Amino acid sequence: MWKDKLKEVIYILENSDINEIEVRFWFRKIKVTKKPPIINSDISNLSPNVVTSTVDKHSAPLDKEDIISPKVDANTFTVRSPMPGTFYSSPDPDSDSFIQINGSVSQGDTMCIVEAMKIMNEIQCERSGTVKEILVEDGSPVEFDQPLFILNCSE
Amino acid sequence: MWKDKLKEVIYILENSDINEIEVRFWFRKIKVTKKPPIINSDISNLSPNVVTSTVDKHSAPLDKEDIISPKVDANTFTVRSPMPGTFYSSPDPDSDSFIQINGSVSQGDTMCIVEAMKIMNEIQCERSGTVKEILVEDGSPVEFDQPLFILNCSE
Amino acid sequence: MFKKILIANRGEIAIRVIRACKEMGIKTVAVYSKADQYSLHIKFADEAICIGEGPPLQSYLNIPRIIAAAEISNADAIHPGYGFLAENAQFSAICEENGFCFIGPDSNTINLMGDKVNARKVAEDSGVPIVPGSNVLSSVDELLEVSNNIGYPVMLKASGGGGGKGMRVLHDAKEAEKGFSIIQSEASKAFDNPEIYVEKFINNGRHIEVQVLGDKFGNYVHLGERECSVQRNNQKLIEECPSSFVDAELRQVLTSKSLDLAKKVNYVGAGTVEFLVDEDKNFYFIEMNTRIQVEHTVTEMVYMIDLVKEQIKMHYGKEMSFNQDMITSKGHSIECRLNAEDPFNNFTPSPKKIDSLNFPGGIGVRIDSYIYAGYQIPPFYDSMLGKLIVHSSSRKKAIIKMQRALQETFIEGPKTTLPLLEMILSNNDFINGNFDINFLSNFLKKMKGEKIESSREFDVYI
Amino acid sequence: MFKKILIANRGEIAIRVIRACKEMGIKTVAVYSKADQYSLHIKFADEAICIGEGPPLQSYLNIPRIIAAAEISNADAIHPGYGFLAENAQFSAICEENGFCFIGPDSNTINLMGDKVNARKVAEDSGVPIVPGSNVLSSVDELLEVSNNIGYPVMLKASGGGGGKGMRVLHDAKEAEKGFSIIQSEASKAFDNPEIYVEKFINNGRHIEVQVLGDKFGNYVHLGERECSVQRNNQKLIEECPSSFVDAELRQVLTSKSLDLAKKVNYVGAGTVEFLVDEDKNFYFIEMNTRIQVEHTVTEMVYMIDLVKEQIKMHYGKEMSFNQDMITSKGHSIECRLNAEDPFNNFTPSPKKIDSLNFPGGIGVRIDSYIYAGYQIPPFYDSMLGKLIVHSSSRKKAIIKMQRALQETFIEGPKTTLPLLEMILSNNDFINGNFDINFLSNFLKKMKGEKIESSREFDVYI
Repeated sequence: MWKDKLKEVIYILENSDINEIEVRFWFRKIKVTKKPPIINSDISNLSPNVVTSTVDKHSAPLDKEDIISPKVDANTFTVRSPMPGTFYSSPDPDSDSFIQINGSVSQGDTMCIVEAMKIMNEIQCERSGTVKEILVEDGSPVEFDQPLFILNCSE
Repeated sequence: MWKDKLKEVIYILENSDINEIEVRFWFRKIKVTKKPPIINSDISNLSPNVVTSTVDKHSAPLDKEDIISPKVDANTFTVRSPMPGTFYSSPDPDSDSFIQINGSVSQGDTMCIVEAMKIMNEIQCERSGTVKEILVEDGSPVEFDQPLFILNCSE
Repeated sequence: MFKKILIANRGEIAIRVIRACKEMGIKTVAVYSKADQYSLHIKFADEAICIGEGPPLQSYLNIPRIIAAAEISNADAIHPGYGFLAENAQFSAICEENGFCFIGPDSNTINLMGDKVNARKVAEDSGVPIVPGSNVLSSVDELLEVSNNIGYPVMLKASGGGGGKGMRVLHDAKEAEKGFSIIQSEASKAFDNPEIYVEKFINNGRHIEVQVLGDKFGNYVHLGERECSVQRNNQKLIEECPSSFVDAELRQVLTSKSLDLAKKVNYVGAGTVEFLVDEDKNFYFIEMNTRIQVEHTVTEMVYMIDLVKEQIKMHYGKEMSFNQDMITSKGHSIECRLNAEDPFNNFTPSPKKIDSLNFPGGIGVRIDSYIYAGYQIPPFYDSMLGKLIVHSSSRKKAIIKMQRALQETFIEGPKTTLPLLEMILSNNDFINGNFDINFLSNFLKKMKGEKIESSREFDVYI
Repeated sequence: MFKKILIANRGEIAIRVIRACKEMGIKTVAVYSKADQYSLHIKFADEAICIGEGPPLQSYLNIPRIIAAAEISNADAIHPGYGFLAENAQFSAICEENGFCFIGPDSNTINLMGDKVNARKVAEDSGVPIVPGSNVLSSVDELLEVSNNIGYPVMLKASGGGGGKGMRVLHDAKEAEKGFSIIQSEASKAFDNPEIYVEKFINNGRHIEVQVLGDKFGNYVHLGERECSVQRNNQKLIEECPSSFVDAELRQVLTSKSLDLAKKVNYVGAGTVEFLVDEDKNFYFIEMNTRIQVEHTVTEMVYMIDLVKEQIKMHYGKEMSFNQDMITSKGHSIECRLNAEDPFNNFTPSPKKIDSLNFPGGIGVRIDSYIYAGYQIPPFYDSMLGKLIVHSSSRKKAIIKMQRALQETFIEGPKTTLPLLEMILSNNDFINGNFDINFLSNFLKKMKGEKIESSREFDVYI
């Protein structure tokens, strides 16, 4: 989607007499710069600008979100950790995982455990759907808000 | 001229779904920002952006030039000091000034003296024309490249 | 030594602690809120764990999440910095219960010194003069009786109060009758503790505090005093070491009384005993801060001792490597706090983006900060952006150095205390050391009506 | 004291001098080229005068324009900094002729010490050991004869050379025959002085230099030595005070010989006597620098003396306020030079815009720089952007502090020496003090072929 925007901006730039266009959306910045022109007369001591055509990903505070979050569309839902702690996919090491890839889950089902301060916090499903991806390995530490699962909620 | 550009940019912004446009010319930057939108769902912790509509004059190294130089057009020529020193409008305190406002000067005429290291440097006219403005007072210090006179060279 | 310390804080103090740890070879864990994802303490720590949303209750004040972060990162100690949970007795206890060394006093000591009425008693028992006053008041009649005895004006205070909140000056019996129930209900609401007490109101003293250090073997040293009278609503703005008002005799008494108090509570780590000192050099205990303080830096410059490193060593259980005789001081140090608030508009916070920035440099200048050009100040936290600290051979030279350091400082974007600091540093009363705790409010009052010069623009920036 | 000093320089040293002046109550005049209109020295000085276009010959090396700027601003003294006109005897003379005090030695002293053959003679006359060699050579036969006597390899040098230029190592008579005319013609072209001489080539010594100060009353002190062996083509990169290689005995000899030399030429102000010291602690005079040096900062940190202020006082004609016995040193200091050049691509200059920037802070860290986020580095001048200086109680601790200071430093835009500095500061030979003047070139050779990790990205910046 942003690639289309970029093409559009490059087109506008190429058909104008200006040198650089920078467009900010809430989550992204597009900046396109032309080659420096042949400089005439008394602006000769202008230091040559860098010739770039970049898409700067770090323009809004939420950008990091883009990187952390796996690709999502309207039908998918990301389950995130509500606290930092240790992720367990099953109630104890000998049991099966709470959920399986492609298995279906209903609202209120326990999806995993996040252990924090020696307390086993059961993480319940907020939406019903099909498990598309499990993003964290059993036993690994998770941060607040870290994506754990991706559900497909289309029906 | 830049005001027209600005109006144009504001028009484009108002008729788009983007939030901010920044356009750089070689000497000037125009940046126009919309009010922050009503933020929905999980982007609520985005800190509210400042609502501005500014013309930033300090975008290119040559901007200071714009300020120092008095308004010039194709018919005018600015005589600048080739060195730092003290500006004298006449050969000695009792004499008349080398030139007068609205007086005509020819190429090679002495326009003033810039004293540096006890040497009286006669500043000669590079072009013929009419003296439109005298920008420096007798006896004042001048920097390198400081505008001294404005000539009208149209004929 | 500790292998890994989690820093339960943000901003400049988190970076301060990370610096000390790095230089001691200790690994560091930063915790951060989502609002702080572009903060430098994350970048400088060996590990960083996101613990919640921006509001402090969901992150830096959320004990379970901080403990969980310490668990998943295998930290062996937790440094609370100042503010947030630094003087929270429960947090200290929970850290210890969960097997993490709390780099601060145990919960008993925090409880003892954190409750103002308790602290008064401890001070009195240690032979430290306290402001004449009462224990917890049971009735308005008791207030009237005590006030009559010590003489108006008096100060009615919440026992659990702090930071300038929960206190009111009473000028006569009428005000006392009215004030009793108001402050009592304020105290319950603000500090969840309705206990209040009364003290003589000392109007024009100086705020002078003594830095102490204690280890687990009963060794104690002091590192002289700090002058912190330039403050507004108990928020310090400029601090110095030493105080130009304190002579050798007063210093001897203040420091030895402070050590008595530290010994009395078996204090471990870095602590500060705060005094109000009147014109005649009578001094009264105010409170003890059981943490590293913002202004610890000026003591470090003059005594050439890294207080955060010493604090970590003491809590690990090392014996102090020096005694009082080995400690020497040199010169004078001043700290100025750069806060993102508008000093000419009632100190309204200004959490804007830092558009451009220049910090001063050169010999004798120290910067403790966490901002950079391009940084967006989050709206959730303390407005302090950083501290400029200078050190020179005399107070006069330190003032001149601070003047030039302030001149070199440019912060564009937020309003800051910078122009106010410049005005104070060139004020004759300040320069002559002629001030008390009312200096700043008087200075601000006098300023009103006067035309304030707009703060400088840094037009070399693009 | 001087009322107003014009600083005939730019960059960090211009700011360094302005800082000293401000703290002494002296007004300052900055001069600048059009390429420097957004440089900080303009902003910090009381006045600023544009003197020409970017290229140095049209501005910072243009004597008439600098003198004119001093005239129109009514300065009473001119400080040349280092580089540009700092060791130009003619400039010193012209300043004095025009009634401006030149803050540096008189033209005679500069001439005497600036010409390498003259300086060798003065050193020899003062009893300072020199590298065995010749006076000015008149013929290739004389070169062959001297080289035979002192033994190959030998170094053929231009008498007017400096900064690593105009010198060549000769390994045998064949190379000597070929080299004579080449270096002679190089010398005429580069230094406008065809005089050349020959010295024994000392392959693996250390570069150690002694800081001296002299006043106009014949008082002299030294401020110990600096270790500057980490250099490339005679461009220093890392400097220390003191040298871990120099013991008390060697220090005693080096410093007293340096004072002998300073006295011999009646030296006034701040000067540096440079030595090459071999493995067996034999030492040889290289040259004397008659100016403040880039690396003066490490001496300042250890000796707690502001060298630029002292230099200004000495040239004004004040008598020195201390003697050798009053000077004490404390701890260890290291300086790292941040240059805008690509250390992994033959040190190609990289005069780009500073996109984002963070300098380190905290206790024991000093920054002497002139850049800021948004600054466009002009292509005309020296590539040094600034200096990180640390001070701690020992060399080991200073190294650890420098490591963490480098970790906190982020410069985006230009390529810089930062990643190379980090590699050296964690190199065992460097840490163990096991290096000589070939260290850096060997280090760079070894590095080639090894995969260089790309320099860090500072992704918190927007």
